[in-house]
Amino acid sequence: MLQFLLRRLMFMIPTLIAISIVAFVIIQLPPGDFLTTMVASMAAQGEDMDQSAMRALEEQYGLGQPVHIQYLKWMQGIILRGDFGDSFGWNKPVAELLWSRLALTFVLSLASLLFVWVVAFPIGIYSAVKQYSIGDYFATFIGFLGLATPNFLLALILMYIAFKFFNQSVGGLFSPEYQEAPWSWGRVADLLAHLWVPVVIIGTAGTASLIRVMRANLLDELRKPYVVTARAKGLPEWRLLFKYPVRIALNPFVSTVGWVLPTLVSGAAIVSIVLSLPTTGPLLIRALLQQDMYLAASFIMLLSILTVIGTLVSDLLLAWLDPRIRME
Amino acid sequence: MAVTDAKTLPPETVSPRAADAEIESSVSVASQWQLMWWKFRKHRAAMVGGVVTLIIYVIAIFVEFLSPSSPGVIRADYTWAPPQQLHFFRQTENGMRWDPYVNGYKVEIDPEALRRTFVIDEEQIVDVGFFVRGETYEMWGLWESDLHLIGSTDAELPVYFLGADRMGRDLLSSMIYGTRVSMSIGLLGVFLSFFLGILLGGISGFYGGTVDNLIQRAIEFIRSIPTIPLWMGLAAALPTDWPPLRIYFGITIIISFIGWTGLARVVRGRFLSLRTEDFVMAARLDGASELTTIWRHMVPSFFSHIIASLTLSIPGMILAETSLSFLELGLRRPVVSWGVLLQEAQNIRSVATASWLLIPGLAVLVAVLALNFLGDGLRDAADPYNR
Amino acid sequence: MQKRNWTLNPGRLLAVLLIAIVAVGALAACGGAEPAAPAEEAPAAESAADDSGEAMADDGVSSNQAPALQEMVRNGDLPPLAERLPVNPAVVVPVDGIGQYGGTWNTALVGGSDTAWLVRTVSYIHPMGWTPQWDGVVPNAVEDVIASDDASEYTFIFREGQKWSDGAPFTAHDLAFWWNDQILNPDLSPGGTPGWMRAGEADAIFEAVDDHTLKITFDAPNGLFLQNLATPSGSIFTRVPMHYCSQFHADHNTENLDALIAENNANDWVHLYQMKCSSVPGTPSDSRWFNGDLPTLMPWRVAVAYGEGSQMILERNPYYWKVDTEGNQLPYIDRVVYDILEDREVLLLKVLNGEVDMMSRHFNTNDNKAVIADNREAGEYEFFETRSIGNTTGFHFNLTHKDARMREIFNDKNFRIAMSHCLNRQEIIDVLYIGQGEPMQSAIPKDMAEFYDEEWYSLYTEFDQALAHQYLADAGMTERDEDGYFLGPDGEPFSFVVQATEAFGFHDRAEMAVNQWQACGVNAQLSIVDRTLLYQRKDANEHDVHVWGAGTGPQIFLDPRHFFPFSAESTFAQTWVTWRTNPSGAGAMTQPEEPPDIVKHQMDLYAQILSSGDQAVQNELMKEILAIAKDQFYVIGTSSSPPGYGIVKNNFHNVPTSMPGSWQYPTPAPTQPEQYWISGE
Amino acid sequence: MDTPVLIEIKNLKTHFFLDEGTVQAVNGVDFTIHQHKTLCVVGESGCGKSVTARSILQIVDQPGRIVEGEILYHRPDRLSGVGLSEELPSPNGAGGSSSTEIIDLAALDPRGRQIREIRGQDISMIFQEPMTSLSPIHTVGNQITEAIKLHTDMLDDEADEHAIELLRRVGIPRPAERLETYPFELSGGMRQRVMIAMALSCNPALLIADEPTTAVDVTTQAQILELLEELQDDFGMAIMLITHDLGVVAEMADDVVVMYLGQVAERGDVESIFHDPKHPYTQALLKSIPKLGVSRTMQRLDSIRGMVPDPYNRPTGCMFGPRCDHFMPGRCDAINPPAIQLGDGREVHCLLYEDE
Repeated sequence: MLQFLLRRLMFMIPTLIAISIVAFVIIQLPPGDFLTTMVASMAAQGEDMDQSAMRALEEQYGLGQPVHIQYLKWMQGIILRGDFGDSFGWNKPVAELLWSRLALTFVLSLASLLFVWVVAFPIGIYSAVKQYSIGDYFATFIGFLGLATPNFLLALILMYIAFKFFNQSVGGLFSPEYQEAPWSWGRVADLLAHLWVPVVIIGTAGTASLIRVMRANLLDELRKPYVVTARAKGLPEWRLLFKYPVRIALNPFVSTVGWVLPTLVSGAAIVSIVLSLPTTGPLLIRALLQQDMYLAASFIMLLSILTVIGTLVSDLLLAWLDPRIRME
Repeated sequence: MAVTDAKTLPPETVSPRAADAEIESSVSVASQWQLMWWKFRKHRAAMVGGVVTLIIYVIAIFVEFLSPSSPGVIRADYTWAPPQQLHFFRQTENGMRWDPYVNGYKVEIDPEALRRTFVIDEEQIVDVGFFVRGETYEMWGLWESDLHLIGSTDAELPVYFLGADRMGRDLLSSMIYGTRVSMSIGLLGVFLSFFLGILLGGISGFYGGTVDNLIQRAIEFIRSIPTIPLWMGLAAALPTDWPPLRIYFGITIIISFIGWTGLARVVRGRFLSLRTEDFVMAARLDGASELTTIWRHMVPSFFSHIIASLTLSIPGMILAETSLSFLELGLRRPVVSWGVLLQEAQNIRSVATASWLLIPGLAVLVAVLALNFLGDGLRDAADPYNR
Repeated sequence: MQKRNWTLNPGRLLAVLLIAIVAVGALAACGGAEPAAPAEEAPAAESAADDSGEAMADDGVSSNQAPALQEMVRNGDLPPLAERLPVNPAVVVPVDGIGQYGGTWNTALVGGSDTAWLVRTVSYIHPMGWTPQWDGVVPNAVEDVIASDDASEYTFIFREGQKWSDGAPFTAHDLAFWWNDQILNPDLSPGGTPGWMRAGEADAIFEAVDDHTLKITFDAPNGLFLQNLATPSGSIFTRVPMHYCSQFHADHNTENLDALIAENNANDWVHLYQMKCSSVPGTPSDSRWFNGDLPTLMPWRVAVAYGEGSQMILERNPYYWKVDTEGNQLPYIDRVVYDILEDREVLLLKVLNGEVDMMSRHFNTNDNKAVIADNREAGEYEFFETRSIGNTTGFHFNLTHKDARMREIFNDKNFRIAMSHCLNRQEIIDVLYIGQGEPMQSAIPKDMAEFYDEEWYSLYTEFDQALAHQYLADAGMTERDEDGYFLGPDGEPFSFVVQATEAFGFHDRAEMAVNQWQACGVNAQLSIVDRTLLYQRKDANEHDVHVWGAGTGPQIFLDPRHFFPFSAESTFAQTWVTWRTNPSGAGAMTQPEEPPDIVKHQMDLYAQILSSGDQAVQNELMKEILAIAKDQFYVIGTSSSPPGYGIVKNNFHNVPTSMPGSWQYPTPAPTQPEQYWISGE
Repeated sequence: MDTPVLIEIKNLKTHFFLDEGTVQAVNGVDFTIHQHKTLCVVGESGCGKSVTARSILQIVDQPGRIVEGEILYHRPDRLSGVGLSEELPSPNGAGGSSSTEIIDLAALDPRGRQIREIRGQDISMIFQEPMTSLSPIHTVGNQITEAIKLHTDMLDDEADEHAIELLRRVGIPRPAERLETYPFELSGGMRQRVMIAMALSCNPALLIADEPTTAVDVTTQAQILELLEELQDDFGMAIMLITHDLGVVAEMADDVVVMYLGQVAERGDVESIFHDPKHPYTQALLKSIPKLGVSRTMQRLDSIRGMVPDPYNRPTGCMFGPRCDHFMPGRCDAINPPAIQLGDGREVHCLLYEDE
């Protein structure tokens, strides 16, 4: 097991290097750089910038250098000093920016994950056990509905409804009075009161696919003869269901669980923008749109690393859960 | 005597066990597609989904004829005009008479709020006809026509069955035109994914070993790159001096760039399990070339599965297109897609004062739902365990 | 001998008026007649304070300051008001009346680099400022300025006793330090001095004659210097406190610089200085917003810096150096809170919900006005008007096109006239502005009586396809292809691409224009692109037709971009611009190209404006430039701008109902937000 | 000679309700299983033998269900009441006990408590595919002790002990170690032994074996069958063996039921069935077995003419009619032959014997 782990970790090194290069290349793909983007967006607002200021910034950001030099400098900073560079747009170290937003992002992601699982598992199981029943059709329909609605549209409409009919303060995760307040029970309650909207919106799409996966997996398993064996032993239906097919149907699930966190961080980006949530998603999108190089690249790195680690975690979990894999 | 007896036995007779096998095999082989069809028919939602999908694609084909006008026609006096209800019968002295019409608008300008206020004018009647002559268009770029399924009989008085957008463009026409782009993006993207997925997944699964390892690592790598940045990077990198049509293809390629990895995994899995099956072995031993083996023997054996997977990935592509549009990286006018329309409606002004502009969202919803149900039904039908 | 010159007379008049009011106020204080007498302002404030009891609370703490500050003074946390205010504080005439202290101004920023709204609201502490009416410049952060006749030497007189927000004195040495040690330091300012500070060959010389006198000497006349100081560019002067920033400067701190670098995780001292004090105006790289420790002259100082949370918060600067006409220290409002939002639609909802007190940015589009108007009662807010003058849209045909054939066609004035007549401006106005505004050429707007030219205003603006076809015939375009599009003068098919971006609805206008040109028989094609790309293509001179604003206004002297190849924003002739600004072409995206004589003559005239200190002379020269521009017809204009708008809550006072709208102004800063006030709940 | 009746099936009908129509998988079946005896059910694939077996335990797959008939279970004394908490499996079982309690299994709720208590305890079952019939992710020990713990009060240790004992009984070497292994680590034969051990864990009165040897090779098949016989001697349970292999029947059976298309064609003791088959179908089946001692060149295997009809289009009258050499037009296609008792527990469903 330990050897397996070590080997996997070894494999990760070239992957990470490749990812860092790709991350850097992705942000170089669009034409222009941070400065030209900034000048253009300033001009769009009727604002302008002095040529000397532009040159000063170019120097400050090191944008005049060749791309590979920029890349090597960036990597050097990361490896030697753990320094991911500065965000141009925020004038701050990237790490500081990310950390300041990660806590709430994780709260949101975990809440969404929890929501998705709590909703999807029972429905998925029900849907499989009662295949082609009214309930199955209904669950399927609701699930697909969540899948089919563009999230950003749903977010906007929910927000408008919250404003129009509930007179609620919109956007963000806190009411104005708690925005910058220190943590207290009141603030936690306020957070929870705001959290459900994004959680539901982010959850809908995930729930749908999870229901489908659960249902499909379980249907496969339910038809396996070992279920009949168990039934012939006199096991009660529900116990049988959970001990055998559900447990096995979870395997494909577990194999993707490692991907969930990075997906929730980046997947919620569009919704977070619409809802103006202080999470990492909007930071990422904005960094990409502004070509805020180091912020975007570090971000992509972070997400990719999370994916790679997540995959590893999944594989370990899977090996732990499924003896067939463990024995290989 | 026994010998002659034996010789007179009918040639088709075999042992009961063999007969069993034959019966089973003839049932399953002869009508695999038929069995699928039976199975599929059982799934009512899938049937409905299939029919709706069909209708949507038919609309996509006959866009020019079906839409009352072309999506780019700007009319100054009809900015943000609300939908007009279509009446089929008109009240006359002799009772109700078949004569489709809509009521016109009374328009006032509100300079402070900077808008036109529209009131449906019961007095004013705009005649609506079927198969009317209207704007000329080129059907499929082949011949010119000016026949429209439905439209105003008076060129001066346009009708807005689904209302107008901020520049007085007809939403219904825009949506119909958008159908072609959005639905074909899904289809095209899926075929690209399909091609890549089959090719690479097939190679990976068929040869195994180093090749497999290499391709698997590559897939893992691509999947570990976050989707949105990848899309954004690629979409922003499209040279924008490309004509709209080429941009459209570019975006399709980008969207399918990620989709193929999932398909490749499925295909690989199938290949791996099929590789050891007797009939493939037999084909190989027979000296069939590997490509022939793949295409003639292996692909057909899981084709139904692939079709189901494909159907299920079309909605993802449609949604991806709308997401890209949301980020202002997708298609742009003069190309009209549902994503473009949604992006234009993605603001409070539309939600608050022109909710009809959200109808394209409904179109996305219906299309995605239909395709999902269809795919779901196909998958259930193709499922070998599910006989 | 030396003559005060504030470029426009009304401004000077106002300044005189202000001084008079101060004097009256001081007199009144001495006489003890006014109830809220600003006693401390008099030189002998300390001694006089005890006598004029009305302005004091019982314990001798002045009531001409916010209650919270009174409390701090009482507790000994803060020096008395008299010690915090300059001897002669700047006096602000409130728009509607004296206000009350207290309250929070809730407003918002979108994204992480939205410093422009900060610049427009809280940081208008430039040495010079526009009058609220935008008809002249007056001293602002300095008490007075004296310009030499040839506009090459300027003497700034500083207020005695004016202080930074940490209580350190603000003196001429601060500006001298900033110029000599920051701007002229090649490590800190690799880009050199700002363009508008350049006159002649040598860099300007800053000399602190004494604490309160700064002499700036240019190598050549710099006639627009004071005006530039009033624009956002001018904010760089008064933001670097020497006593704070010198500790990060290698030339000034030889003791613990390394420790500071390490402590702040900086790479070197330059990086450290940039983090703490650097200022690239108008860019996100502006330590004013990110370094809460940086002392400031602003009415509010940063309490929660930009990017530290989901809000940016500024709190009252207890050392602010302006008072109202009754001697009450400004600002009235305690705090300014900027919600940092990610999306404009959320901002709009907050506006509708009455969560924004006063704002005129991001949400205030034409399309949104209807829904905002609908919610006025529920949201308890009203509109105020921002008068943008000038043209809504300019179609910039590329006169220096890379392709010789295109260049020839575009350069034919008849062709451009034809294009202008093809435009149905009224339809554009009806669709996009709901009938607000009138057809207008890219000319001087009516509001600027000095330069207004009636004929030019409506030149070639009537929609007349037949006339257009005549002009096309004059340009040699008579034949059409099978699609009905005119062929080029050489008989070959001719088409061009109109590029526009989605910002501010330019794409809608471009779409309409393209439709109209097509209807007119000209094969125009629409290309809607990302604005970065739009700019890149423009900068690289790779565009056919660029759609952008064509507005102009009182800033015409500072930015005559539509009237001759002035800056990179003069999109119609990028190569000529390079020839003017960067003749060697080093590092330029477009290589320079010598313009025709008439254009060179315009450039020459502008150089003369710069070297003149006389407003009358400047006006005459400008008229000459404009006359040539009218004849050259560089940019095709569309329509006059309908007014923009902002919203202000009903309990938010002293906001003018109408004000100029412009970045150069920069709306609404010159209306003095420090005198805005909020009435009770 | 006859031991007491254990299971009595009367007019059992189990139908599958599909969209395409109703499949009458079991359509009026009667037979009896006696204590300690082996009953073999033979027939071609799809004749309803498996469904009959599953019907006994009420584990027919959806959408199938028992629509008519009775399955009377004469519960032996030792099993009546709470269970077999203190009882260890005795080599001789509780032979000879008279049945006091009669339960109609067909009337029980398939998901109910009563039938669950009978499953695995009174009646247990082994299946054709030992690989897929065992959960791949649970250990052998886990799966064996599951039923023990479910039906008895044994503690974990005791259950493990018992499981080891059972594994030893079914001939698995080093049984204690095997508890911790997973099914995929065992060979096919071993797996089937595990299945048997599992089925016998609660000392059932009836073991239903649904083609237990189809998926294993010939030698293993013989071993398994031998094992079953041994265990029957030891445990004293009745065995209902479902097979299509007449050789197995000859070797194992005490009684035989021949099924065709959801109905019983003929039943009786093994001797009489083999030596004096009455039903044309039985006769045809027997002809299709290769006979030892007859020269190969002389012999060709007989086969039954035609094919099993489509389950949706069942023939009218006698199900075997269309394939029968003795088909009597006008009668066989009109009358569904009733059971005709031939004495000695023999019964045949064929109009040929109507007069007798």
